[in-house]
Amino acid sequence: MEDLLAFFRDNLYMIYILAFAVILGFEIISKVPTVLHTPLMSGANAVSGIVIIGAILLVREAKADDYFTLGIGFLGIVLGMINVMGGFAVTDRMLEMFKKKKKAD
Amino acid sequence: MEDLLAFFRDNLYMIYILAFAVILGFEIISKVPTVLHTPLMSGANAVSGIVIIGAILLVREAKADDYFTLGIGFLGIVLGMINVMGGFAVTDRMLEMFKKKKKAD
Amino acid sequence: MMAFDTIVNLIYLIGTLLIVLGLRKLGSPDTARRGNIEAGIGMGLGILAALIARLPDGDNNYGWIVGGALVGSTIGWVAARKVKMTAMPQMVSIFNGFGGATAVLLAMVELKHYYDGKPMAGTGLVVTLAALIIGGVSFTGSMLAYLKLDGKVKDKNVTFKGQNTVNLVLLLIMLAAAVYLYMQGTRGSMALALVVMLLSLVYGFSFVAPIGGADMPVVISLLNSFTGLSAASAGLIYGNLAMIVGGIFVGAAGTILTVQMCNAMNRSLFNVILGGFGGGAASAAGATEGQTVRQIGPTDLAIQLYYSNSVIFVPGYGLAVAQAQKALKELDDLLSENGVDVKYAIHPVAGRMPGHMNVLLAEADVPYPKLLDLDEANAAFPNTDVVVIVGANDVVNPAAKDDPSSPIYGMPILDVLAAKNTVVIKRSLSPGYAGIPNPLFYHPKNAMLFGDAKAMITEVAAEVKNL
Amino acid sequence: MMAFDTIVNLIYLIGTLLIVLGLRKLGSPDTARRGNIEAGIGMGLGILAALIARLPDGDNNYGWIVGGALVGSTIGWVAARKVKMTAMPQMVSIFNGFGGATAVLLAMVELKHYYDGKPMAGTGLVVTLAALIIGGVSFTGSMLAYLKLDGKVKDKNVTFKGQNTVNLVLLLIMLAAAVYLYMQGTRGSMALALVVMLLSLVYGFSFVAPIGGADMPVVISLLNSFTGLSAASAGLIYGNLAMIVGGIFVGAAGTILTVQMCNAMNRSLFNVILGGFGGGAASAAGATEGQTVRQIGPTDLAIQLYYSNSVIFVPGYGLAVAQAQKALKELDDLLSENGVDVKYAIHPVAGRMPGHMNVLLAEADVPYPKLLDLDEANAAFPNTDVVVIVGANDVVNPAAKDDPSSPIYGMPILDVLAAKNTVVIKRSLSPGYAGIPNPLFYHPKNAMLFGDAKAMITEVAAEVKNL
Ligand SMILES: NC(=O)c1ccc[n+]([C@@H]2O[C@H](COP(=O)([O-])OP(=O)(O)OC[C@H]3O[C@@H](n4cnc5c(N)ncnc54)[C@H](OP(=O)(O)O)[C@@H]3O)[C@@H](O)[C@H]2O)c1
Ligand SMILES: NC(=O)c1ccc[n+]([C@@H]2O[C@H](COP(=O)([O-])OP(=O)(O)OC[C@H]3O[C@@H](n4cnc5c(N)ncnc54)[C@H](OP(=O)(O)O)[C@@H]3O)[C@@H](O)[C@H]2O)c1
Repeated sequence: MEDLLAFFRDNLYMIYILAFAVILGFEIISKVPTVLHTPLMSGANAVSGIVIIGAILLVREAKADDYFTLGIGFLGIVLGMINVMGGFAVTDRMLEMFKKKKKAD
Repeated sequence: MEDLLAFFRDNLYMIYILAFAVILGFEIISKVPTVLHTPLMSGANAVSGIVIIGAILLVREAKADDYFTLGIGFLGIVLGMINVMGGFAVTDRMLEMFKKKKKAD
Repeated sequence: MMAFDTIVNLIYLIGTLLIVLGLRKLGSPDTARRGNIEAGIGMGLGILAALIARLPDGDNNYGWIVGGALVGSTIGWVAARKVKMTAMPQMVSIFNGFGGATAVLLAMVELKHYYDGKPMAGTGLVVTLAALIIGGVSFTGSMLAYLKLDGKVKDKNVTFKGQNTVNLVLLLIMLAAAVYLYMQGTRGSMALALVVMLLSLVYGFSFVAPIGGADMPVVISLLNSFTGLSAASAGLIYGNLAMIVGGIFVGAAGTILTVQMCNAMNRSLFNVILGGFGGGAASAAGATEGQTVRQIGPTDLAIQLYYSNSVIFVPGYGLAVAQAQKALKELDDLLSENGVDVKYAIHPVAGRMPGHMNVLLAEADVPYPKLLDLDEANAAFPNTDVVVIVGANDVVNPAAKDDPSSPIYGMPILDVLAAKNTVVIKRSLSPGYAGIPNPLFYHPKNAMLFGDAKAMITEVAAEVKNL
Repeated sequence: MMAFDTIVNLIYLIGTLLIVLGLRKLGSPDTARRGNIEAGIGMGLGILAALIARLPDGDNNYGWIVGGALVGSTIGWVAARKVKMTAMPQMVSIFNGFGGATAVLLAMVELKHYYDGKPMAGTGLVVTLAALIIGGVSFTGSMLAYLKLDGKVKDKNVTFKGQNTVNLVLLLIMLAAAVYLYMQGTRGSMALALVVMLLSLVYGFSFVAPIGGADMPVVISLLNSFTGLSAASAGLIYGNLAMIVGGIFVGAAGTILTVQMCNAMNRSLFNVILGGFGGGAASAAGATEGQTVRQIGPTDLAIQLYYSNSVIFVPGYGLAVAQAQKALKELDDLLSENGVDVKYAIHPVAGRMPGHMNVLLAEADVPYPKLLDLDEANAAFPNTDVVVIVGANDVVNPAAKDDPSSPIYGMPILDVLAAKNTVVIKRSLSPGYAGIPNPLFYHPKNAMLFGDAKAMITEVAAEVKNL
């Protein structure tokens, strides 16, 4: 209990931010038309690749001879970057399809 | 410039919170049906009475013989409370009207 | 004791979130009422937290606080319960002005303490001055909006040529004075602060003066966002997150709501603020001179309605003014009993505030399924025998569709001429809110029944009973 | 240097806001593409900030980073460009799994450092373990989802009776192991961490195993929100606001998107996760035995279409499988040239991912105004001569309307029987995704054209050309 209160005390602003991020996430997605569900899913997927930032920081903080960290970090960067780059590119391709239709409108 | 940077440094979390509050405010109101504009305006008006909190803090922080602060603070509390209480009550009355219709639906 | 502070902060947090989520629910008809209550509870939690929070010093003075709160809540509650449904916007405007006034009072006290030697944090002076001037503008602006809405002040009494230029100059002077006061720092004085306050009060008044009386709902929404911003500024003085977040949130919400309202009238916020409408009216009015108008009496209208299969009423601002909603409902009942299919066509900006007609008709117990929105109504008109327009004007003006030179061109209207017959009940041929003539009145399909909406509807109902 | 830190933080802030606003724009057709680009720029800013931020120590190792980023972006880019439009969901699933895998890798390295003696903040261990297990579940879950979607793994190969109980037990074991590791604090070991990691990988797999292959889009969205949460947990390790906010935001967005997708299919998330559909199929199938089916040949259909005034095509999953969209467009062109009014009725959950049909038809250059949504289509059917259902089944199943015992009862359907005639093109009478029989096939108004959608459409088109 004390721990929990201490956590709230130390992270009050953070908690506001998190609460708002959650509400915003819900609010922005509700009421999206069905046809856009797939691109949205794909776009959200690309954003979840933000974990790449952690991999970058990990590698930067490592000593140049810490091959374990560097190796795993490298792999993390590769995978994370696939998620980010692939995610945005594939979303863009989907939306390109939708744009085509617009023009004909 | 230095000042501005210092401000950003000291208030980073606050800025996140403000940015999110603004986006949320915009997001929540856009796409509201026209018929609800008046109750929404009225509800938002009640919420803007949150300034009452400042008046309460002002009076609580005053010395018991600081009649200037107490007097003005008292007036502030009266006016602020009219805003809050009246705002929510009037909104509720408007919405009561809408509910009636629902039942007939 | 640390734990207690944390609990207070948690109460603030929960209060703030309830306010945000409550306003969110206010945006959808099913949850609106619950949303308002939740926001109210959130506000209550915020106030509770402010009452119990530990403060560095001060004598608490709970007596003053409870006294003020009791007086304020009583006045607010009674006013809100007593006010007539049609006078709601006025009420909201007054309430909003009081919120702004509170911010002004806070700012003035803080300034006094500052000049008396109490230190302020780096940004303290900026935010105090912001609370002062934004609150001031919101206060007098709201009061004038109330007076205009209530008809106590007529547009023509507070408008003059070149007003927009004068306003701009006033705004600049006010801002310059505030900046000067800021630059002075501790060397400033209450006298100067009073000048800044007065300037903001004057500007608030002059800002609203040129705006047409019927645009007041939009203006109130804008001033409401000002009050929110002044609350947020005041919150920065006290470092109080609930005030800051709540204030900013209302500021943003009020701004976008204002824009939405303008969109619903097919006008820009800029156009509204500069006083819009009215300019081209006189010249355009000439165009209809010499055209003839067909009149109809209450008895004839009663017969016509009685033998119709389907009737649609189009209520407008005049219905609200005449308080004719109950009479209309009675006529509806009489007709329905005799097998006439009666509906109501509700234009989104009919009347003087959004949802105005829905509220009035709900008050008169008209069942919801009888109300058609713009699209439904326009789909129904072609199969309708008689459309009766009761105190409406702009919302059925075909010029919005046909005449690109009309100031309301482009506004979606109720296309009543698609029906077999139309009848307009109003007192004269004079124009409505937008100040422009209405070709519908002169259309061969249309007949006019001149008179007060309530009187005429009551007469028609009496005649129907006699049939 | 302080100033530099602040600038880095501002870059993070702007990046985060761009991501939020970008995803917001993704929610509306007009702005979707721009939104995606903005979110991408936001992500780029976040990466930039991470690259230039001042760190307490470390050798930067930019070589490794740039190398990894180049390899990763190239693979991601090429894969995204090369993948077939119909295989997009698979691709997204793989990408998502990789994000989860990154979180797992980060967590394992941090744990190693921790057990090697590097101190962690109070909540550090909790969030590291959270990143580990959530990322692990997301990784293997996404991989299995990919395999199922791609048809590489069939549902029946990975399902067995009592699976849901086994899953629950597995989940509890995984959580218990994680809690135990946490309790151990510095006395824990990499060996134990590996066990926890393996358990999460196994659970991710077993979590997805019982879920029907066609529900994978929903599952991917859910797993995507897991990846977001694992990113947020990892962000807490580094105290990085962009990761935390972005991750939480995606977590919330993914969750609600999952729920929305379920709603569009008129099912609950719970029902989807427990493996839903399929149970009642066998028994219900008996009901249609002995009923007769009217068959039609390509030539007859060609004549029927040629002499119609209005035709509506209803594409479904079978159209996607047969890759018949181009052939259908050709048939459309031939008919339109001959004065037939051709439209397409798009059910929101036709196919296997939301917007599936829109994307396919857009690929075949079908102009947007020809696509009718559910309501428009149902309004148009009564005035339509022939409705041709191409590889669709559930979305036109009248049982959803008439038969309360049907598992899809309540799902809004395309009410094709309102049209004068219907023709269904599919290979057999076998059921669609929901595994239930379709009374439409036996309806007197309906005729069946058995065969592969592409082959049949091409034949019909050829016949039309010969007329
Ligand atoms: N709803 C909103 O949110 C909102 C907000 C701001 C502005 N507006 C604007 O307000 C207008 C609303 O259109 P509307 O058609 O409802 O009203 P309107 O165009 O303002 O016309 C109202 C008509 O009612 C008649 N009237 C007044 N008192 C009457 C009485 N006692 N009995 C019978 N008739 C009476 C008047 O004609 P007589 O004098 O000849 O009787 C007048 O022409 C639009 O231009 C809209 O843009 C609406
Ligand atoms: N869109 C989404 O987001 C989504 C996501 C998950 C689940 N779902 C579900 O998927 C279903 C979609 O309905 P639907 O009507 O599109 O599809 P469906 O009900 O799955 O039916 C598809 C039909 O296509 C036929 N088919 C398969 N291959 C074919 C070929 N080569 N040529 C011709 N026909 C072929 C099959 O019959 P034969 O074998 O006899 O040919 C099958 O009955 C709904 O139940 C929906 O809830 C949709």
